[in-house]
Amino acid sequence: MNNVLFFAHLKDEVGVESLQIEAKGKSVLALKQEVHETYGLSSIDSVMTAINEEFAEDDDVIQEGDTIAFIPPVSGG
Amino acid sequence: MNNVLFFAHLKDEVGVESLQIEAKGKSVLALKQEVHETYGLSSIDSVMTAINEEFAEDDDVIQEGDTIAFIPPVSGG
Amino acid sequence: MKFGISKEPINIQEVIDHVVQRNAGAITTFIGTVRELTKGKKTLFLIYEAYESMAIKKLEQIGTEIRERWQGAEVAIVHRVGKLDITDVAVVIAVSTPHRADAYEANRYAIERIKEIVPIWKKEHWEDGQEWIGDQLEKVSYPEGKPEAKHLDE
Amino acid sequence: MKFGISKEPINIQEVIDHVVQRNAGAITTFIGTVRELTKGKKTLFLIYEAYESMAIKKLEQIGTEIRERWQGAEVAIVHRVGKLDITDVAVVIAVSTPHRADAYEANRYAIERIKEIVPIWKKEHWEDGQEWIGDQLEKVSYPEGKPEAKHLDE
Repeated sequence: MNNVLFFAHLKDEVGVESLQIEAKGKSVLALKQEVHETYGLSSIDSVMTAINEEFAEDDDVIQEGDTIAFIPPVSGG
Repeated sequence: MNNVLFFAHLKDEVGVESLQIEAKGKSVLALKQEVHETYGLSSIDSVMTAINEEFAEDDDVIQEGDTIAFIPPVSGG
Repeated sequence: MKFGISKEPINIQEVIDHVVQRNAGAITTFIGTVRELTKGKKTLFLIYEAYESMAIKKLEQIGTEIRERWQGAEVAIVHRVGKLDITDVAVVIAVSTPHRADAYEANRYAIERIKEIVPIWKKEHWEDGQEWIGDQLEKVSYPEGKPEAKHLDE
Repeated sequence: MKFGISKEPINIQEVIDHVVQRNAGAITTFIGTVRELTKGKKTLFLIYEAYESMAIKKLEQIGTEIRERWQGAEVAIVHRVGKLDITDVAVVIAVSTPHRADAYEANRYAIERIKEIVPIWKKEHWEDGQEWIGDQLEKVSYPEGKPEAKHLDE
Protein backbone atom coordinates (compact mmCIF):
# COMPACT_ATOMS: atom_id res chain seq x y z
CA MET A 1 0.00 0.00 0.00
CA ASN A 2 1.00 3.60 -0.44
CA ASN A 3 0.34 6.65 1.67
CA VAL A 4 -0.78 9.53 -0.56
CA LEU A 5 -0.60 13.07 0.89
CA PHE A 6 -2.54 16.17 -0.14
CA PHE A 7 -1.75 19.78 0.69
CA ALA A 8 -3.26 23.25 0.40
CA HIS A 9 -6.19 23.42 -2.06
CA LEU A 10 -5.83 19.73 -2.94
CA LYS A 11 -6.40 18.82 0.70
CA ASP A 12 -9.51 21.00 0.73
CA GLU A 13 -10.84 19.38 -2.45
CA VAL A 14 -10.11 15.78 -1.51
CA GLY A 15 -11.32 16.48 2.02
CA VAL A 16 -8.56 14.54 3.79
CA GLU A 17 -4.84 14.98 4.39
CA SER A 18 -3.90 11.48 3.25
CA LEU A 19 -5.26 8.33 1.66
CA GLN A 20 -4.08 4.74 1.55
CA ILE A 21 -3.96 3.72 -2.12
CA GLU A 22 -2.52 0.64 -3.81
CA ALA A 23 -0.20 2.32 -6.32
CA LYS A 24 2.70 -0.15 -6.61
CA GLY A 25 3.88 -0.40 -10.23
CA LYS A 26 1.98 2.64 -11.42
CA SER A 27 3.68 5.68 -12.87
CA VAL A 28 3.39 8.99 -11.09
CA LEU A 29 1.35 10.31 -14.01
CA ALA A 30 -1.06 7.36 -13.89
CA LEU A 31 -1.66 7.86 -10.16
CA LYS A 32 -2.08 11.59 -10.68
CA GLN A 33 -4.76 11.02 -13.35
CA GLU A 34 -6.51 8.39 -11.25
CA VAL A 35 -6.70 10.69 -8.24
CA HIS A 36 -7.73 13.59 -10.45
CA GLU A 37 -10.69 11.65 -11.86
CA THR A 38 -11.72 9.92 -8.63
CA TYR A 39 -11.83 13.14 -6.60
CA GLY A 40 -12.78 15.58 -9.36
CA LEU A 41 -9.83 17.83 -8.66
CA SER A 42 -9.97 21.21 -10.36
CA SER A 43 -6.44 21.14 -11.71
CA ILE A 44 -3.43 18.89 -11.58
CA ASP A 45 -1.44 20.31 -14.48
CA SER A 46 0.72 22.47 -12.27
CA VAL A 47 0.91 19.99 -9.41
CA MET A 48 4.29 18.42 -8.71
CA THR A 49 4.74 15.05 -7.11
CA ALA A 50 7.15 13.87 -4.44
CA ILE A 51 8.08 10.26 -3.73
CA ASN A 52 9.49 9.82 -0.24
CA GLU A 53 10.06 13.59 0.11
CA GLU A 54 11.95 14.04 -3.16
CA PHE A 55 10.52 15.54 -6.34
CA ALA A 56 9.65 12.85 -8.86
CA GLU A 57 9.13 12.76 -12.63
CA ASP A 58 5.83 11.82 -14.23
CA ASP A 59 7.27 8.55 -15.52
CA ASP A 60 8.84 7.44 -12.24
CA VAL A 61 7.34 4.15 -11.06
CA ILE A 62 5.91 3.85 -7.57
CA GLN A 63 7.25 1.09 -5.31
CA GLU A 64 5.53 -0.73 -2.46
CA GLY A 65 5.54 1.45 0.64
CA ASP A 66 6.50 4.68 -1.12
CA THR A 67 4.94 7.82 0.31
CA ILE A 68 3.50 9.95 -2.47
CA ALA A 69 2.78 13.67 -2.01
CA PHE A 70 1.00 15.95 -4.44
CA ILE A 71 2.60 19.38 -4.24
CA PRO A 72 0.62 22.36 -5.57
CA PRO A 73 2.68 25.40 -6.63
CA VAL A 74 4.39 26.53 -3.46
CA SER A 75 3.93 29.97 -1.92
CA GLY A 76 6.20 30.16 1.09
CA GLY A 77 8.62 32.97 1.85
CA MET B 1 38.59 81.73 15.72
CA ASN B 2 37.90 78.32 14.24
CA ASN B 3 37.86 74.87 15.79
CA VAL B 4 39.78 72.44 13.58
CA LEU B 5 39.22 68.71 14.13
CA PHE B 6 41.50 65.78 13.26
CA PHE B 7 40.58 62.11 13.00
CA ALA B 8 42.22 58.71 12.59
CA HIS B 9 45.84 58.92 11.37
CA LEU B 10 45.69 62.74 11.17
CA LYS B 11 44.90 62.88 14.87
CA ASP B 12 47.86 60.60 15.58
CA GLU B 13 50.19 62.76 13.49
CA VAL B 14 49.04 66.13 14.81
CA GLY B 15 48.93 64.70 18.32
CA VAL B 16 45.66 66.35 19.34
CA GLU B 17 41.99 65.98 18.47
CA SER B 18 41.41 69.65 17.79
CA LEU B 19 43.14 73.00 17.44
CA GLN B 20 41.97 76.60 17.65
CA ILE B 21 43.13 78.29 14.45
CA GLU B 22 42.31 81.72 13.00
CA ALA B 23 41.10 80.70 9.55
CA LYS B 24 38.44 83.28 8.73
CA GLY B 25 38.63 84.31 5.07
CA LYS B 26 40.91 81.47 4.06
CA SER B 27 39.94 78.85 1.53
CA VAL B 28 39.68 75.22 2.59
CA LEU B 29 42.68 74.45 0.39
CA ALA B 30 44.79 77.20 1.97
CA LEU B 31 44.02 75.94 5.48
CA LYS B 32 44.74 72.39 4.43
CA GLN B 33 48.16 73.34 3.07
CA GLU B 34 48.94 75.45 6.14
CA VAL B 35 48.13 72.58 8.49
CA HIS B 36 49.99 70.14 6.27
CA GLU B 37 53.19 72.20 6.43
CA THR B 38 52.95 73.20 10.08
CA TYR B 39 52.42 69.65 11.34
CA GLY B 40 54.39 67.77 8.69
CA LEU B 41 51.43 65.54 7.78
CA SER B 42 52.29 62.56 5.58
CA SER B 43 49.48 63.08 3.11
CA ILE B 44 46.54 65.38 2.60
CA ASP B 45 45.76 64.63 -1.04
CA SER B 46 43.03 62.15 -0.22
CA VAL B 47 41.75 64.03 2.81
CA MET B 48 38.29 65.55 2.55
CA THR B 49 37.17 68.57 4.51
CA ALA B 50 33.92 69.30 6.31
CA ILE B 51 32.68 72.73 7.36
CA ASN B 52 30.08 72.53 10.12
CA GLU B 53 29.57 68.79 9.49
CA GLU B 54 28.99 69.07 5.73
CA PHE B 55 31.52 68.17 3.05
CA ALA B 56 33.17 71.28 1.59
CA GLU B 57 35.01 72.09 -1.64
CA ASP B 58 38.64 73.18 -1.73
CA ASP B 59 37.67 76.73 -2.77
CA ASP B 60 34.99 77.21 -0.12
CA VAL B 61 35.85 80.16 2.16
CA ILE B 62 35.90 79.69 5.91
CA GLN B 63 33.76 81.99 8.04
CA GLU B 64 34.28 83.14 11.63
CA GLY B 65 33.21 80.40 14.02
CA ASP B 66 33.05 77.59 11.43
CA THR B 67 34.08 74.18 12.66
CA ILE B 68 36.50 72.59 10.22
CA ALA B 69 37.12 68.84 10.15
CA PHE B 70 39.73 67.00 8.11
CA ILE B 71 38.27 63.67 7.03
CA PRO B 72 40.70 60.95 5.93
CA PRO B 73 39.26 58.25 3.63
CA VAL B 74 36.57 56.59 5.69
CA SER B 75 36.57 52.90 6.56
CA GLY B 76 33.39 52.22 8.47
CA GLY B 77 30.95 49.43 7.75
CA MET C 1 17.40 24.78 14.59
CA LYS C 2 19.51 25.78 11.61
CA PHE C 3 16.93 24.70 9.01
CA GLY C 4 13.49 24.43 10.43
CA ILE C 5 9.74 24.88 10.41
CA SER C 6 8.42 26.70 13.47
CA LYS C 7 4.94 26.86 14.95
CA GLU C 8 6.11 29.64 17.29
CA PRO C 9 7.30 33.18 16.44
CA ILE C 10 10.83 33.08 15.02
CA ASN C 11 13.65 34.51 17.13
CA ILE C 12 15.68 36.40 14.53
CA GLN C 13 18.82 36.65 16.67
CA GLU C 14 18.84 32.87 17.14
CA VAL C 15 18.81 32.33 13.37
CA ILE C 16 21.66 34.81 12.98
CA ASP C 17 23.65 33.07 15.74
CA HIS C 18 23.80 29.93 13.57
CA VAL C 19 25.85 31.68 10.87
CA VAL C 20 28.31 33.69 12.97
CA GLN C 21 31.84 32.64 12.01
CA ARG C 22 35.32 34.10 12.55
CA ASN C 23 35.93 34.49 8.85
CA ALA C 24 32.67 36.19 8.00
CA GLY C 25 32.77 39.93 7.49
CA ALA C 26 29.16 40.12 6.43
CA ILE C 27 25.87 38.63 7.52
CA THR C 28 22.69 39.37 5.60
CA THR C 29 19.23 38.46 6.74
CA PHE C 30 16.00 38.36 4.82
CA ILE C 31 12.87 38.64 6.93
CA GLY C 32 9.63 37.97 5.09
CA THR C 33 6.72 39.73 6.79
CA VAL C 34 2.98 39.65 6.23
CA ARG C 35 2.04 42.70 4.16
CA GLU C 36 -1.39 44.24 4.51
CA LEU C 37 -1.98 45.31 0.91
CA THR C 38 -1.38 43.21 -2.20
CA LYS C 39 -2.57 44.72 -5.47
CA GLY C 40 -4.91 46.98 -3.53
CA LYS C 41 -6.56 44.11 -1.67
CA LYS C 42 -6.47 44.10 2.12
CA THR C 43 -5.21 40.95 3.80
CA LEU C 44 -6.61 40.21 7.26
CA PHE C 45 -4.29 37.33 8.11
CA LEU C 46 -2.52 34.35 6.55
CA ILE C 47 -2.34 30.65 7.25
CA TYR C 48 0.93 28.93 6.33
CA GLU C 49 0.98 25.16 5.92
CA ALA C 50 4.02 22.98 5.25
CA TYR C 51 4.84 19.43 4.27
CA GLU C 52 7.16 19.66 7.21
CA SER C 53 9.54 16.73 6.80
CA MET C 54 10.12 17.47 3.11
CA ALA C 55 10.28 21.23 3.67
CA ILE C 56 13.14 20.81 6.13
CA LYS C 57 15.00 18.62 3.62
CA LYS C 58 14.52 21.23 0.92
CA LEU C 59 15.71 24.04 3.20
CA GLU C 60 18.80 21.97 3.95
CA GLN C 61 19.27 21.41 0.22
CA ILE C 62 19.21 25.17 -0.37
CA GLY C 63 21.88 25.52 2.31
CA THR C 64 24.02 22.94 0.53
CA GLU C 65 23.54 24.63 -2.84
CA ILE C 66 24.66 27.94 -1.33
CA ARG C 67 27.75 26.50 0.34
CA GLU C 68 28.72 24.97 -3.01
CA ARG C 69 28.23 28.19 -4.95
CA TRP C 70 29.60 30.76 -2.50
CA GLN C 71 32.84 29.79 -0.83
CA GLY C 72 32.88 30.13 2.93
CA ALA C 73 29.15 30.77 3.18
CA GLU C 74 27.07 29.64 6.13
CA VAL C 75 23.27 29.54 5.99
CA ALA C 76 20.33 29.17 8.38
CA ILE C 77 16.65 29.31 7.42
CA VAL C 78 13.53 29.07 9.58
CA HIS C 79 9.99 29.28 8.19
CA ARG C 80 6.92 29.83 10.32
CA VAL C 81 3.64 27.92 9.94
CA GLY C 82 0.16 28.56 11.34
CA LYS C 83 -1.82 31.79 11.56
CA LEU C 84 0.13 34.99 10.95
CA ASP C 85 -1.11 38.54 11.37
CA ILE C 86 0.01 41.65 9.50
CA THR C 87 3.73 42.41 10.14
CA ASP C 88 4.34 38.91 11.59
CA VAL C 89 7.53 37.22 10.44
CA ALA C 90 6.98 34.32 8.02
CA VAL C 91 10.58 33.45 7.20
CA VAL C 92 14.09 34.38 8.32
CA ILE C 93 17.12 33.63 6.14
CA ALA C 94 20.60 34.38 7.50
CA VAL C 95 23.72 34.06 5.35
CA SER C 96 27.30 34.85 6.34
CA THR C 97 30.23 35.13 3.94
CA PRO C 98 33.74 36.58 4.06
CA HIS C 99 32.76 39.49 1.75
CA ARG C 100 29.56 41.45 1.51
CA ALA C 101 28.62 41.07 -2.17
CA ASP C 102 28.32 37.32 -1.72
CA ALA C 103 26.18 37.70 1.39
CA TYR C 104 23.55 39.66 -0.55
CA GLU C 105 23.62 37.39 -3.61
CA ALA C 106 23.50 34.13 -1.67
CA ASN C 107 20.67 35.41 0.50
CA ARG C 108 18.65 36.46 -2.54
CA TYR C 109 19.27 33.03 -4.05
CA ALA C 110 17.84 31.41 -0.91
CA ILE C 111 14.51 33.26 -0.98
CA GLU C 112 14.06 32.65 -4.69
CA ARG C 113 14.73 28.93 -4.20
CA ILE C 114 12.30 28.78 -1.28
CA LYS C 115 9.63 30.09 -3.61
CA GLU C 116 10.49 27.36 -6.12
CA ILE C 117 11.09 24.12 -4.25
CA VAL C 118 10.07 24.23 -0.59
CA PRO C 119 6.64 22.69 0.03
CA ILE C 120 5.03 25.51 2.01
CA TRP C 121 1.76 27.18 1.09
CA LYS C 122 -0.07 30.26 2.25
CA LYS C 123 -3.79 30.84 2.39
CA GLU C 124 -4.74 34.49 2.27
CA HIS C 125 -7.77 35.64 4.21
CA TRP C 126 -9.50 38.82 3.07
CA GLU C 127 -12.72 40.42 4.26
CA ASP C 128 -14.60 38.82 1.38
CA GLY C 129 -13.00 35.40 1.20
CA GLN C 130 -9.93 33.23 1.31
CA GLU C 131 -7.69 31.44 -1.14
CA TRP C 132 -4.63 29.22 -1.29
CA ILE C 133 -1.95 31.17 -3.12
CA GLY C 134 0.14 29.54 -5.81
CA ASP C 135 2.47 32.34 -6.78
CA GLN C 136 4.31 30.39 -9.40
CA LEU C 137 1.15 29.07 -11.03
CA GLU C 138 1.31 31.16 -14.16
CA LYS C 139 4.90 32.28 -14.11
CA VAL C 140 6.94 29.12 -14.02
CA SER C 141 6.68 25.89 -15.93
CA TYR C 142 8.68 22.84 -15.07
CA PRO C 143 9.45 20.99 -18.31
CA GLU C 144 11.28 18.33 -16.34
CA GLY C 145 8.53 17.99 -13.78
CA LYS C 146 10.59 19.60 -11.05
CA PRO C 147 12.27 22.95 -10.52
CA GLU C 148 15.94 23.24 -11.36
CA ALA C 149 18.54 25.54 -9.88
CA LYS C 150 18.86 28.69 -11.91
CA HIS C 151 21.38 31.47 -11.80
CA LEU C 152 20.08 34.68 -10.32
CA ASP C 153 23.12 36.69 -11.23
CA GLU C 154 22.45 36.69 -14.94
CA MET D 1 17.87 55.29 17.81
CA LYS D 2 17.02 54.94 14.15
CA PHE D 3 20.31 56.40 12.91
CA GLY D 4 23.01 56.26 15.49
CA ILE D 5 26.52 55.67 16.74
CA SER D 6 26.73 53.24 19.65
CA LYS D 7 29.45 52.66 22.20
CA GLU D 8 27.63 49.51 23.37
CA PRO D 9 26.94 46.26 21.48
CA ILE D 10 24.15 46.77 18.94
CA ASN D 11 20.81 45.06 19.57
CA ILE D 12 19.90 43.80 16.10
CA GLN D 13 16.22 43.25 16.86
CA GLU D 14 15.91 46.88 18.04
CA VAL D 15 17.26 48.14 14.72
CA ILE D 16 14.84 45.88 12.85
CA ASP D 17 11.93 47.13 14.99
CA HIS D 18 12.45 50.64 13.58
CA VAL D 19 11.57 49.52 10.04
CA VAL D 20 8.59 47.23 10.68
CA GLN D 21 5.62 48.56 8.73
CA ARG D 22 2.23 47.17 7.70
CA ASN D 23 3.00 47.52 4.03
CA ALA D 24 6.41 45.92 4.06
CA GLY D 25 6.62 42.37 2.84
CA ALA D 26 10.40 42.25 3.12
CA ILE D 27 13.01 43.37 5.60
CA THR D 28 16.68 42.91 4.83
CA THR D 29 19.47 43.46 7.29
CA PHE D 30 23.18 43.80 6.72
CA ILE D 31 25.34 43.00 9.72
CA GLY D 32 29.00 43.89 9.34
CA THR D 33 31.16 41.72 11.59
CA VAL D 34 34.87 41.77 12.45
CA ARG D 35 36.61 39.18 10.29
CA GLU D 36 39.73 37.44 11.54
CA LEU D 37 41.62 37.07 8.26
CA THR D 38 42.12 39.78 5.62
CA LYS D 39 44.45 38.90 2.77
CA GLY D 40 46.01 36.20 4.92
CA LYS D 41 46.79 38.59 7.78
CA LYS D 42 45.34 37.85 11.21
CA THR D 43 43.43 40.65 12.92
CA LEU D 44 43.47 40.65 16.74
CA PHE D 45 40.90 43.39 17.24
CA LEU D 46 39.70 46.68 15.75
CA ILE D 47 39.14 50.17 17.05
CA TYR D 48 36.36 52.16 15.39
CA GLU D 49 36.32 55.93 15.74
CA ALA D 50 33.65 58.33 14.46
CA TYR D 51 33.12 62.03 13.97
CA GLU D 52 29.91 61.31 15.76
CA SER D 53 27.73 64.36 15.13
CA MET D 54 28.55 64.39 11.41
CA ALA D 55 28.32 60.60 11.11
CA ILE D 56 24.75 60.64 12.42
CA LYS D 57 23.84 63.36 9.91
CA LYS D 58 25.34 61.31 7.10
CA LEU D 59 23.52 58.14 8.17
CA GLU D 60 20.29 60.15 8.17
CA GLN D 61 21.17 61.45 4.71
CA ILE D 62 21.57 57.88 3.44
CA GLY D 63 18.12 57.11 4.87
CA THR D 64 16.68 60.08 2.99
CA GLU D 65 18.39 59.05 -0.24
CA ILE D 66 16.92 55.56 0.06
CA ARG D 67 13.40 56.75 0.78
CA GLU D 68 13.64 58.96 -2.32
CA ARG D 69 14.92 56.16 -4.56
CA TRP D 70 12.85 53.22 -3.32
CA GLN D 71 9.19 53.96 -2.77
CA GLY D 72 7.81 52.88 0.57
CA ALA D 73 11.24 52.05 2.01
CA GLU D 74 12.05 52.50 5.68
CA VAL D 75 15.65 52.49 6.93
CA ALA D 76 17.53 52.27 10.23
CA ILE D 77 21.31 52.18 10.66
CA VAL D 78 23.43 51.88 13.79
CA HIS D 79 27.25 51.82 13.75
CA ARG D 80 29.37 50.73 16.68
CA VAL D 81 32.49 52.55 17.90
CA GLY D 82 35.27 51.52 20.29
CA LYS D 83 37.15 48.25 20.58
CA LEU D 84 35.68 45.30 18.69
CA ASP D 85 36.81 41.69 18.82
CA ILE D 86 36.53 39.06 16.10
CA THR D 87 32.85 38.33 15.20
CA ASP D 88 31.64 41.48 16.99
CA VAL D 89 29.02 43.49 15.14
CA ALA D 90 30.29 46.78 13.67
CA VAL D 91 27.19 47.93 11.81
CA VAL D 92 23.55 46.95 11.39
CA ILE D 93 21.48 48.22 8.46
CA ALA D 94 17.78 47.35 8.30
CA VAL D 95 15.63 48.20 5.28
CA SER D 96 11.97 47.35 4.75
CA THR D 97 10.11 47.67 1.46
CA PRO D 98 6.85 46.35 0.01
CA HIS D 99 8.70 43.93 -2.32
CA ARG D 100 11.86 41.93 -1.78
CA ALA D 101 14.03 43.00 -4.73
CA ASP D 102 14.00 46.59 -3.45
CA ALA D 103 14.90 45.52 0.08
CA TYR D 104 18.11 43.88 -1.14
CA GLU D 105 19.06 46.71 -3.50
CA ALA D 106 18.37 49.51 -1.05
CA ASN D 107 20.27 47.73 1.70
CA ARG D 108 23.28 47.22 -0.57
CA TYR D 109 23.12 50.90 -1.48
CA ALA D 110 23.27 51.82 2.22
CA ILE D 111 26.46 49.90 2.99
CA GLU D 112 28.21 51.23 -0.12
CA ARG D 113 27.26 54.79 0.82
CA ILE D 114 28.48 54.27 4.39
CA LYS D 115 31.85 53.34 2.96
CA GLU D 116 31.84 56.55 0.90
CA ILE D 117 30.49 59.35 3.02
CA VAL D 118 30.15 58.49 6.71
CA PRO D 119 33.08 59.74 8.83
CA ILE D 120 33.96 56.52 10.64
CA TRP D 121 37.40 54.95 10.64
CA LYS D 122 38.81 51.64 11.75
CA LYS D 123 42.26 50.89 13.10
CA GLU D 124 43.33 47.30 12.62
CA HIS D 125 45.49 45.68 15.26
CA TRP D 126 47.62 42.72 14.21
CA GLU D 127 50.26 40.78 16.14
CA ASP D 128 53.00 42.85 14.51
CA GLY D 129 51.46 46.30 14.45
CA GLN D 130 48.46 48.51 13.86
CA GLU D 131 47.19 50.84 11.18
CA TRP D 132 44.31 53.16 10.37
CA ILE D 133 42.54 51.72 7.35
CA GLY D 134 41.50 53.93 4.46
CA ASP D 135 39.75 51.50 2.18
CA GLN D 136 38.98 54.00 -0.49
CA LEU D 137 42.46 55.50 -0.52
CA GLU D 138 43.54 54.10 -3.85
CA LYS D 139 40.22 53.13 -5.31
CA VAL D 140 38.16 56.29 -5.35
CA SER D 141 38.97 59.80 -6.43
CA TYR D 142 36.70 62.73 -5.79
CA PRO D 143 37.12 65.21 -8.64
CA GLU D 144 34.62 67.50 -6.98
CA GLY D 145 36.22 67.15 -3.57
CA LYS D 146 33.36 65.15 -2.13
CA PRO D 147 31.70 61.84 -2.89
CA GLU D 148 28.59 61.89 -5.03
CA ALA D 149 25.70 59.46 -5.02
CA LYS D 150 26.21 56.77 -7.60
CA HIS D 151 23.87 54.18 -8.95
CA LEU D 152 24.61 50.69 -7.74
CA ASP D 153 22.12 49.03 -10.02
CA GLU D 154 24.03 49.69 -13.20
